[in-house]
Amino acid sequence: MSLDARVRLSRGAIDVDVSLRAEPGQVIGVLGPNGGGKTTTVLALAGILRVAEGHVRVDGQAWDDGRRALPPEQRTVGLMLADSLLFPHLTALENVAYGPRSRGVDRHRARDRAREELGRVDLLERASSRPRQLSSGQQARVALARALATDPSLLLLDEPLAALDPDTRARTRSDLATRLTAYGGITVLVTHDPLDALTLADHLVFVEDGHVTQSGTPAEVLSEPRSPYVATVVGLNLYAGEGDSRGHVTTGEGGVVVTTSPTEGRVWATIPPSAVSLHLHQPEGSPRNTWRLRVASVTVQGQSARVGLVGALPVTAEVTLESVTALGLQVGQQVWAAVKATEVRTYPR
Amino acid sequence: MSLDARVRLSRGAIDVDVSLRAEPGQVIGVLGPNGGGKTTTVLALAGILRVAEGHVRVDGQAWDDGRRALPPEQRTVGLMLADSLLFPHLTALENVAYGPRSRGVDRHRARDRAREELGRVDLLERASSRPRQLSSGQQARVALARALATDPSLLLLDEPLAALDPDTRARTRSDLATRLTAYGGITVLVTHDPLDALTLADHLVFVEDGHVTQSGTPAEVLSEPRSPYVATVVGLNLYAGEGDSRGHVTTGEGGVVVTTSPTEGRVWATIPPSAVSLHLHQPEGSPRNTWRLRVASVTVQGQSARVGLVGALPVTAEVTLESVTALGLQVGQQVWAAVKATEVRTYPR
Amino acid sequence: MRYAGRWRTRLALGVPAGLALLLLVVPLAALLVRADWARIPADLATPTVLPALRLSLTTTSCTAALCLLLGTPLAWFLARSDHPATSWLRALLTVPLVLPPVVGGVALLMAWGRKGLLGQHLAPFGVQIPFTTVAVVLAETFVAMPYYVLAVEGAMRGLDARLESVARTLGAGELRYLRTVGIPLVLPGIASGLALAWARALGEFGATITFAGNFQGRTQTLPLLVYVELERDPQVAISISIMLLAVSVLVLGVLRGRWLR
Amino acid sequence: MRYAGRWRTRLALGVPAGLALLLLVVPLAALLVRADWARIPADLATPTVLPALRLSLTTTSCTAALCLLLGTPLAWFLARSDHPATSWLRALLTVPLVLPPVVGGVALLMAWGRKGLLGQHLAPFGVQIPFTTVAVVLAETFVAMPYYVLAVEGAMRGLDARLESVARTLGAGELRYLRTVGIPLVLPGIASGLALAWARALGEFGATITFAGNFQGRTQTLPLLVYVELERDPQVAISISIMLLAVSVLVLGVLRGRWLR
Amino acid sequence: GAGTDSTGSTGRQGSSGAPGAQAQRLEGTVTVLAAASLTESFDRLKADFEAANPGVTVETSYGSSSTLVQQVNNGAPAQVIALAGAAAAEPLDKSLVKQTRTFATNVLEIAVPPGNPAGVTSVNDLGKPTVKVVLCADTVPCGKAAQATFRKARIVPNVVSKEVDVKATLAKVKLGEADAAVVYHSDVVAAKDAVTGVAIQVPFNTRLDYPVIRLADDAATKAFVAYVLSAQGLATVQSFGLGAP
Ligand SMILES: Nc1ncnc2c1ncn2[C@@H]1O[C@H](COP(=O)(O)OP(=O)(O)OP(=O)(O)O)[C@@H](O)[C@H]1O
Ligand SMILES: Nc1ncnc2c1ncn2[C@@H]1O[C@H](COP(=O)(O)OP(=O)(O)OP(=O)(O)O)[C@@H](O)[C@H]1O
Ligand SMILES: [Mg+2]
Ligand SMILES: [Mg+2]
Repeated sequence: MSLDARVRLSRGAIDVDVSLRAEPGQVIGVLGPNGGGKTTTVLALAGILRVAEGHVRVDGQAWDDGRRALPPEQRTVGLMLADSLLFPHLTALENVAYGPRSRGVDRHRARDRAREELGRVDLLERASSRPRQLSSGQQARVALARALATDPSLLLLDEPLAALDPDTRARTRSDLATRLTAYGGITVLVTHDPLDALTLADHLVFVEDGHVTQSGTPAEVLSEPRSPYVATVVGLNLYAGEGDSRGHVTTGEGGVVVTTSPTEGRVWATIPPSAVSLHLHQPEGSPRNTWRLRVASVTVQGQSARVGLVGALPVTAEVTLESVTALGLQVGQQVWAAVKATEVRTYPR
Repeated sequence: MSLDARVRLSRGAIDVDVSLRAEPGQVIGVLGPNGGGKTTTVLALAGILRVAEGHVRVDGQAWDDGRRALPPEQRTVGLMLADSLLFPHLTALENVAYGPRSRGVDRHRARDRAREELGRVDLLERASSRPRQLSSGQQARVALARALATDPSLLLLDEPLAALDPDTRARTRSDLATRLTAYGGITVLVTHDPLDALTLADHLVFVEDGHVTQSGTPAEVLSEPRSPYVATVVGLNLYAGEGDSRGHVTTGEGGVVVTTSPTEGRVWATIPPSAVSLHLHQPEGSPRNTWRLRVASVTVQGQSARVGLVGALPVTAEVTLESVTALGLQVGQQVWAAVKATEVRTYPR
Repeated sequence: MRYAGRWRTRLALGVPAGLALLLLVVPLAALLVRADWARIPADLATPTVLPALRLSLTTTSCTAALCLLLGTPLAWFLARSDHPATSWLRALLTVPLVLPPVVGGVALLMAWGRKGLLGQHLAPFGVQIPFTTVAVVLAETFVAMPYYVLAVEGAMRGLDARLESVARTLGAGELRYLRTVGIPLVLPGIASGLALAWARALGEFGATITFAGNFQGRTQTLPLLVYVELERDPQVAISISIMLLAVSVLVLGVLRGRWLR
Repeated sequence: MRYAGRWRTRLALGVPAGLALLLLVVPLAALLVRADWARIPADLATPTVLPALRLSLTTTSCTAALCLLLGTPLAWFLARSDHPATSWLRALLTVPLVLPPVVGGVALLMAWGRKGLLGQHLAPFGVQIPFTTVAVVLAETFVAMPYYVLAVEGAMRGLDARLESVARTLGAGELRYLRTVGIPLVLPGIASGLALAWARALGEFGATITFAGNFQGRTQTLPLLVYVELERDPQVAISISIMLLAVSVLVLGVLRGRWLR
Repeated sequence: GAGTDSTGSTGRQGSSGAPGAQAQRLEGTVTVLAAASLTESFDRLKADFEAANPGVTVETSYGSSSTLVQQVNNGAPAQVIALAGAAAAEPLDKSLVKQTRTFATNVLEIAVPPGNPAGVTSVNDLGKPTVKVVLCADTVPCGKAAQATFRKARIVPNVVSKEVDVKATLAKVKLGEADAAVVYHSDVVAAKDAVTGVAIQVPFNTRLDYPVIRLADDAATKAFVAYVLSAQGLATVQSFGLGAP
């Protein structure tokens, strides 16, 4: 079972052109800003939308070649959308048993299977509730169970964990991880949660404005983001610039970043927020990057704080709460930011 | 404007009994497992459900006293549910302008206001789209703008950020923070994201199974969780036990935790996952807590890994990726976990 | 979720609703008030009444069944088509409502009669439709089915298309989706469509009399009997009408009360 | 989202749908085939036709307006009530469909006539309803409004109640919610209800001739003219019927095509 | 609506104030309800009468006799009612009736489709089982009369339907569904080429009287009824296939 798809179609304001490729057992994490075309891609894979051009091939079989398309019920696909879309007149159990029943499993075994799946999302005791009697998170869990109950060769999950509480989410995430490694199908997982993507996916695809802006393993993406959006997701400061042989990178806005690992030509440069130190006066000593910037925002996050800085370069710094207090950081204040040249990574654009 | 509410009603399988109290300008974060009664509480505050017993008083005015209840349109309340529930026949702009229009603002000013709100959620260019033409995240942003456009004295947000991508979420979160500090109303924010709760709320309320299990400032909750669920959310290992004067805490399952800050009687004990070190052989030296445990799960998360351990005590450890490789950690393996007694906090149950 | 309404709202909605009810209910009330109740039992004991009642109930049941079996698929096609011709087809379906019933009967004769468009091909096989109970059912179906189809189509258009998408990814073909999700979800629409169609069929007069004739026990339904009795003794006709009303209110009240909510 | 259906599915749904269409369309086709097309222009030039057409269009428009103004609130009350009596009230509303039209006319006379339940109180003020154009509208409303109310009620029951909740937290009272959200969302239901009611009113015959009489230019609508012409010259009656059909198909086709989708 | 009422009452007042009103110029509105089979004859009577009396408007409404009687009984504002058959007047509220006169008669006739496919030449042919006969219902005058005829002729026809009115009965013959129908002579005349008439011998036939009933006493109404009963009026009626009273 392998997936080879190129989805081209236009949808509302944007033209979507997304290629996906996966080997059996792989989990593809699809990320991207709202309205980028992630759901559109998923719907095309499921056969609910048809590709205008391109193709969807699973295991060599053409599900859609731009001219003829298999209807969804002839694709072995499992779908869970962000809206849980349970059948309102069926109980939770009947909802989950619907897939196996439709695929010819007898009533008894379908119900057993449904009970098993409901158990896995911890909802066995609500088996005979109707969707309207369930909370949103419970509904999402039933929808997930329903999508998993047909053992699809292509499992499409569109923000499956968004409505779950952290506890259930953690459990579902690890259960999902177990299930996904256990079965040979391919999973396409659309998510906004980097943690989901990083822990569940073998391969990440970033879709922005209908196009793939970056794809690769989580490690590749974490170390070398290639779009500002990806950088936000992985939590790095990212700059597009021109690098010279001395290790100077000049960004579009005129800022200069110095690195000890020079790359020449059009480059990306990254700085981890935790590598940024803040000072009230221009720091003396080793850091070769020092900029005078203005504090735009301070967000406390657990034991540390993220400080948004603007000026010649926009920089996000991550500092301890003590630093915030010690520096008396306030929005609008001028501070010096310093980064050691060894912390700056560059790679070709 | 102050809020004083006690919501008692029974809903499906559970009986809800939640008290909330807030002063002007406060943001109450409501957290809890799926199906706990958070949405139910919010609906009762909005006047969509009526309390069976108890009361809802805002600014001394009785919105509901268990007998007579003001209809929602006579409460100055803003509501955003997890389903965005936009009016499908109206454009995004008209959706947002609906509230001001209904409250008597003239068409022109209502639209200006709507444009302003749409701008804040970065959707001005989709102002004339209908909901079905928007992605789920875009819909959520419009719904948020709609709820904010009426300047309600009580703003009820039920998982407002769940459908947003991280970038938009971060921006919306900080925008929300700015807006919420700027206006004198009270906000009730239901969320599953601890980060949202910690960064936006002044006061956290945990609702489990219809009842408040803990409430307090974020700092209080972070340092002294009082239920297993709260501990999961704030990311601590939590044990209920009996403490003696020597600093020994005996947990229900028979495990013993040693602390340097003894509390006598029924106590809670917490251990930060990052304080747990793992060893292949019984460690010598200072740590006074050592347990032989079995690895139940390993989850990689960025540069670190969370290791779930079971045995005399269930423990979650957070270790670096290098440790995982060095120890060759695998599920099922036996390891020693060590925690310094200074890292264990205890406080009365 | 029900709200305490405000006075002004109650008035603004209640007054027109009350007027509507008045327009519909006052004539019925008048009929009941003016009826000679003492005579009703005797009037209903007339030997012609029972066969007509029986015939009315059988033929309208057949009509309802035909609507359900044939009309539901038609409604489905109409609901899911977005071809521009659909709205014309839909308009065409309302024609039997517009046609003066007698003309409708004539049209039916022209179609199914001995020399009719289709009837002339049936006659050689000894199949003769006019003047039979089948003709009554055909006439009733002709006037009643449009109500059913239009009501059900409306309900089907209201279905969330995404539910079908989900059902199909779960392996359900169109038929299975319809059977297990589509139809159960429009059951209220189907029930109200059936009620409309059944009631219309029960009251059907013009097309039946023209197409099927008026033969006791074979084609004389209650409305035909009412008409005939109107010539002879209007009081009897009114008594029978009141029974007709009672039957319909009873059947609809009981069935809908049971099936809906 | 439309799917390529499978052969078996097409057949299983297409055959009954086709049969339904056959039952409805063949009689109309027969009427058209058998009509004497050459004569139609001359038949329609009869001086009685134009006033009847005009009267039919005015009275049915009035009826449609009454349905809209009075029937919509009634439908709303029915839709949101979950009182057990509602299903009986709903059953009561279907009575005008069941009542043989002539009896309906008699009932209307008993209500609004000079000696009627209400009419006797109106008569002293010089208000006389029978035999006037108002009577035509009343008769048409009596038979047509139930269709409207039931169709719209069904559509209103399908509304997502949570949208009302949201609208109300935004400050909209029940009336404003209805005007700005409820009604716009059931517009398809309202349109199809109006189409049903209008078509039924256009074809109304029995109650009208009984309650309003058959006066040229005042109460003689097209179906009444058809009745009279059937006596005099059936061909003319059929020509007029065909015009009636054409008018209804045209009006419904154009209006629905414009308003729906 | 108000127009009918006010002019009608004016007419009534006029008559009570001036007994010898015929000589004067008549004014007012006369509302006439007539059986549907009288449509053409009363349209002509109306036109002629209005031409002779420019101040009078005659308003005619045609319907089935039973409908007309219901209307009058329930207080519909009518001044004259003309029915097909005296029996139809039975349910009429007698307190409303000012005067009843017979203005025309009718006799039964057999109607057969053009070409007479079943070869019906007399009443006796209706006794053949191969001939499909439609009749009016037993409660309707033409049905009652037909039954009487068969009794007198001692035949039992193959009746396939008993229609509620003459129109429905004739329609069956016109469309060829039935081989013969027993209707009135005037109906056969009115149907023109669509059917052929076969006379029924006098001994078996039954005569039907057409009453014109006056429900008001005003001058215009009296004048209209008098005109119907005048020689000119009767001639007009007879020109449409009805017989002399
Ligand atoms: N039915 C539709 N008609 C027209 N345009 C649409 C429709 N559905 C979506 N769009 C538009 O297509 C684009 C892609 O939408 P899509 O739902 O694929 O985004 P997404 O990546 O899933 O976003 P999100 O993260 O918010 O769910 C968006 O700009 C959206 O506004
Ligand atoms: N309409 C209803 N009828 C009956 N029971 C209901 C209904 N809605 C919710 N419930 C039940 O009431 C309980 C509380 O539901 P509620 O929606 O308040 O939970 P929640 O805390 O918002 O959960 P989540 O985080 O999943 O949104 C749940 O057990 C749910 O199953
Ligand atoms: Mg999406
Ligand atoms: Mg909830």
